[in-house]
Amino acid sequence: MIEYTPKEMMVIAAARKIKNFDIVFCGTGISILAAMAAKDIHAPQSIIFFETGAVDSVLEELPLAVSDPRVMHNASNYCSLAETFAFMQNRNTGKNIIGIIGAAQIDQYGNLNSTCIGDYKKPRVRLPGSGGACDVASFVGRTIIFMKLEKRKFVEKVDYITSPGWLSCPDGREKAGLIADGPTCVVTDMGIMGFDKDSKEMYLTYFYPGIDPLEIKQNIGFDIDVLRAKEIEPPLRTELKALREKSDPERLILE
Amino acid sequence: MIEYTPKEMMVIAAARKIKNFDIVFCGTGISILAAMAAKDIHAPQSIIFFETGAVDSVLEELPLAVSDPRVMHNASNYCSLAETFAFMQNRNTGKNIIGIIGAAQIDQYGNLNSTCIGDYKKPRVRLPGSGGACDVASFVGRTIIFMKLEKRKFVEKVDYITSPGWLSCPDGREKAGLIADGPTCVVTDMGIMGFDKDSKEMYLTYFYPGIDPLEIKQNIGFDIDVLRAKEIEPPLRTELKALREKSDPERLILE
Amino acid sequence: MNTGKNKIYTLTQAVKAYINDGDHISIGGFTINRNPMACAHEIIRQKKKNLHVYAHSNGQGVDELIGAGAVKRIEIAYSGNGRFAPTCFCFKRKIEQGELEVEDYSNYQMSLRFLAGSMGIPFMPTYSSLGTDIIKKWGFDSELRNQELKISREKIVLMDNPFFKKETLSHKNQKDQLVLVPAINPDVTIIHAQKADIEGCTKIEGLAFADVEQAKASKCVIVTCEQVVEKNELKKDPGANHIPSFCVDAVVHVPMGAYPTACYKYYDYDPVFLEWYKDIAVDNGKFVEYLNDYIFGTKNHSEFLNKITDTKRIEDIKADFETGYSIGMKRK
Amino acid sequence: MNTGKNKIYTLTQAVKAYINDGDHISIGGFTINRNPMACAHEIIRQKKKNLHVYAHSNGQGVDELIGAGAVKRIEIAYSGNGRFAPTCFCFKRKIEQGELEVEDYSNYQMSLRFLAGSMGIPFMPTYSSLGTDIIKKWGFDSELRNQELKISREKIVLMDNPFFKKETLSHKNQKDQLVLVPAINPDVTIIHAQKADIEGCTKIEGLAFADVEQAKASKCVIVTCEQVVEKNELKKDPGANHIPSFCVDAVVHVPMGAYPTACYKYYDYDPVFLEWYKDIAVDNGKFVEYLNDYIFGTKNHSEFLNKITDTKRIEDIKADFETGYSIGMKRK
Repeated sequence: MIEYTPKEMMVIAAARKIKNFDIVFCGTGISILAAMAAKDIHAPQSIIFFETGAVDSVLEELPLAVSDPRVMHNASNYCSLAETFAFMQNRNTGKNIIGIIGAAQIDQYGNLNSTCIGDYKKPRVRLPGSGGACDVASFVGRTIIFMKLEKRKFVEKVDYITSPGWLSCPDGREKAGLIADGPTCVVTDMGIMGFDKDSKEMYLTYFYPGIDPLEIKQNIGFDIDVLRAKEIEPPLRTELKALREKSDPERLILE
Repeated sequence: MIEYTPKEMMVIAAARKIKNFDIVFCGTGISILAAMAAKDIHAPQSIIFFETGAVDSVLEELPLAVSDPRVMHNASNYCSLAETFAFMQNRNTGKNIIGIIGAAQIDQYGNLNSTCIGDYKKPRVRLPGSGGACDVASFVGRTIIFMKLEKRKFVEKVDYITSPGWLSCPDGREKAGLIADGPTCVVTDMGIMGFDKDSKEMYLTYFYPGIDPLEIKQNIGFDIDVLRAKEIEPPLRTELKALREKSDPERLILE
Repeated sequence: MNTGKNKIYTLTQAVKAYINDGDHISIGGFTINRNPMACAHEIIRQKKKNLHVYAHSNGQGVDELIGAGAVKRIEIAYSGNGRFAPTCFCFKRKIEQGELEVEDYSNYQMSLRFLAGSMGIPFMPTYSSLGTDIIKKWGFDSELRNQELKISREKIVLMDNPFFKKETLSHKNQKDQLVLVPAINPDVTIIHAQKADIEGCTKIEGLAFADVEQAKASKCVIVTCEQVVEKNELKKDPGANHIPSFCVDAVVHVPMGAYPTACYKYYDYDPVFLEWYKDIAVDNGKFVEYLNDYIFGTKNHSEFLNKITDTKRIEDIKADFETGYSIGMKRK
Repeated sequence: MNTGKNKIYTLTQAVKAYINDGDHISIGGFTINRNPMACAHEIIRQKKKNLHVYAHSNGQGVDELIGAGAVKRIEIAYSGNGRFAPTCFCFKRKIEQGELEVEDYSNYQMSLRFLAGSMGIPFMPTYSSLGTDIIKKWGFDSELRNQELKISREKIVLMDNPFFKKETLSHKNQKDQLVLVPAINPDVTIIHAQKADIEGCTKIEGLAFADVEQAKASKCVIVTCEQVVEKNELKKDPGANHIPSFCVDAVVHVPMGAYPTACYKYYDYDPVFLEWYKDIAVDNGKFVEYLNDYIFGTKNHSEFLNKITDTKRIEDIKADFETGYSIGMKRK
């Protein structure tokens, strides 16, 4: 039996969603690692595209921010920020882009909050703000969301919608005028959630080995269907090896 | 007495309008030569800015088009077309730009036609179209117009307004919403016209040595005031020397 | 848009695969520089018809396509070749004869239309052309605009600035009205560049004009290039690469593919051809003869070059390494 | 905008000449990269107050300005330092304490606002943020927006696409509505670059972020740079120069002017400083002590560097020539 941490499972689960030839739009942190792992494991020809404008960089060390100079090394192109986000808004290129984003709060429709906890004008906790997350969530038809599974994070109603999920009803995005589909899945440290094809409500698709779906349910602040969930395939030896030896040998993000 | 051609007088007259530190936005042909002559004569620190996006090129040979590779040599910057024109539209930079344009027809308010002679949908003569002339005339508060003085060119009403002059009345431009002043002067092969401060109607400011203002009046298809005109100072020896030996030694445009 | 990894085609294949009769195509370059001439000639050779063409200021490429009868409609800012053609000859002739429909914009407006297309938004605002006939006179009538789905329903829309704050107006206009120009999203964009790798990453040397926006705005992109280089060569200087691989569908190696227009650092425009072309292009009969002899009479660009030039001519226009053009070339 | 030919200033002079209390300033760089730190520190040293700041995703520079009490209001997309600060500490603290007014946009929206400013148009359209609180919740109220001339009257305006042609809609939305974001035209933009010449022509190595649009949109621009180089050196590669001379007002030679953030090809970010800063910035008392010791306690950036680093630390973050960062630097 192979040992692995929940974080490793989480990164590998997200990496598996990335296909060869995908263009992966990355933010800071664990999302970079998932994109790197996919490239190192099964999607060598996927292209990592940083929010800061570096396309297809050669990542010899793990960047600690999207503006880390490590993303500039041997890139294929440097784009300005305005050019970078336009590739997602443009339907010709946008349809091939997969986005990975995180947040502090999420609701059952996958709406994300990374702006503030409490009232916007007098926040109890101020968060960093959208960055590119709102843009990714607005433009990209395939978005993966990374979240630690905690009741205070999975809430009935987010305090501020920073990045649009499926909004508040099945055709919420079309009604709002958004040009692409909402999020595909939420990758957590205990399992993976999808959104129901019809209702667009979050449901549990996979739980990690050793995790009880009911435990997941208890950590979520709204009612969630866990009956359709299956156990995910644990990390393969090859996946772990690539992740540990190639993607993050210094365990800068893994720890 | 120094000998010179009307074209030489014309280029020098236009060059004199360019001040040191001006940014000179150039189109094809004689306008390039005027900008080069100004740099070679009295405005060494003016910056030539080509419509194609080359800033401050080192012109070792005269370009025969704004896209001539000669404009790319040792430029300070290459801009995309969208960036180039934006420098004029932007009021911070636009106010320091002087534009030089030409056309096939002009009216008494300095409106220019470079699109067609006759009906737009069934033109008797099709011309090349605006190019950047409409943009320059829209954005730049100081425009110099180059025209050969002919009755068929100086007309009561142009067949198509390609580039806005002062439009049809003293405050025509403000009414239309244009963001900068209309043309400064029209440099021809017989004299120079300005636009009346109040009426914005064209009047003769200078006639070239040996030219009778009445002859100019006869070559213009609308009524023009020639009473305020003075004889222009003929080309100085130094001006001619720079123009002939530095700006266009091959006489590619001068002939 | 193509995320495959080997996009090398012959020009015959690329034009066959990506350009169809009736397509809306956009052409790169500027008057006498970096026109995708080999690609234009191949379009003529394959007898493509009813093309709808978008260009800002394009000379030679557009003119030959028009002369050959491949173009039904054009939206353009300027058709001329500098000193070699104050107005392009076939363009002029076909419009005067009622054989080509034209819609006029300014150069900036066409650039903004490509930019809007590249950004995935429906229009771009500008203050250019207020008070002119570019706004008032429309080349394409409403019937065509309503019928043909790919053409914008409106040539231009005027709009009041919703952010207008009178107190801070820095310019002199009494109202704050903007000209909205519609985005262009062509079916295919054809461009010629100096270098590309097999995945499609493209590097343009010298001025890029609007080629980058044209490529990004387009559903498909065909890049012809002087050299196909290793990906790693391009990666040495990421800032110098203009078009990401995923925007490009076909990469075609065509040395001298911009001839008779210039390709910075490689060759100059050919003044001998361009002077000779004047006489050809003013006359439909002579132009047909030119097509038969040089385009239909040759299989590809290399045969075309062999037939129309000679070693001396090629040598004459060869670019100097330092300046990027042919120093002292006879241009009178 | 300045067309003079020698724009060399000391940083003390430049900040004195171009930045006034209450100015609207825009800051270049991105989180932990190429922040104009020396300039930010000099602004603090000169005790500038009531600044209105514009940034897209800026970390260290904005955070120290905020901590020092120089900033009254900020319009921003993201304030964080990657792994070193999920949310910038002073930013977080001052907002929670009601001492800083903030207006939120997305990163793309801020970029578009600078782009619109650089183009001289009042807004830019996008499809980003539809359905979100970025549209619904405004940080600045209408009173402030009406009173303060330099602030846009509206945070965002929604608009129906006037070119809408239902038949050709490629995406799934049922209406075609756009989000218009207002242009930004700051009084001053401060950026740090690798190279500039004395006339102001500026070259950025690596990613330029939105620095170019920020500079072009601004009434005045202060460029600090690692090296002041000859004009002819920059002219060898025109395509690599990002900002034309006529956009720049002051050029200041400040080696390591982005420290503790990175400057590609010159030095990496300093993980030791950034870790240390965490403890400082969470606590107002400690932050004031930091300011007294290191900013007010030094005359300029070179004294600051001498005081806060040592030879070994400088050596540790020195960039490798090939990769542009410090290979194998301890970052845990």
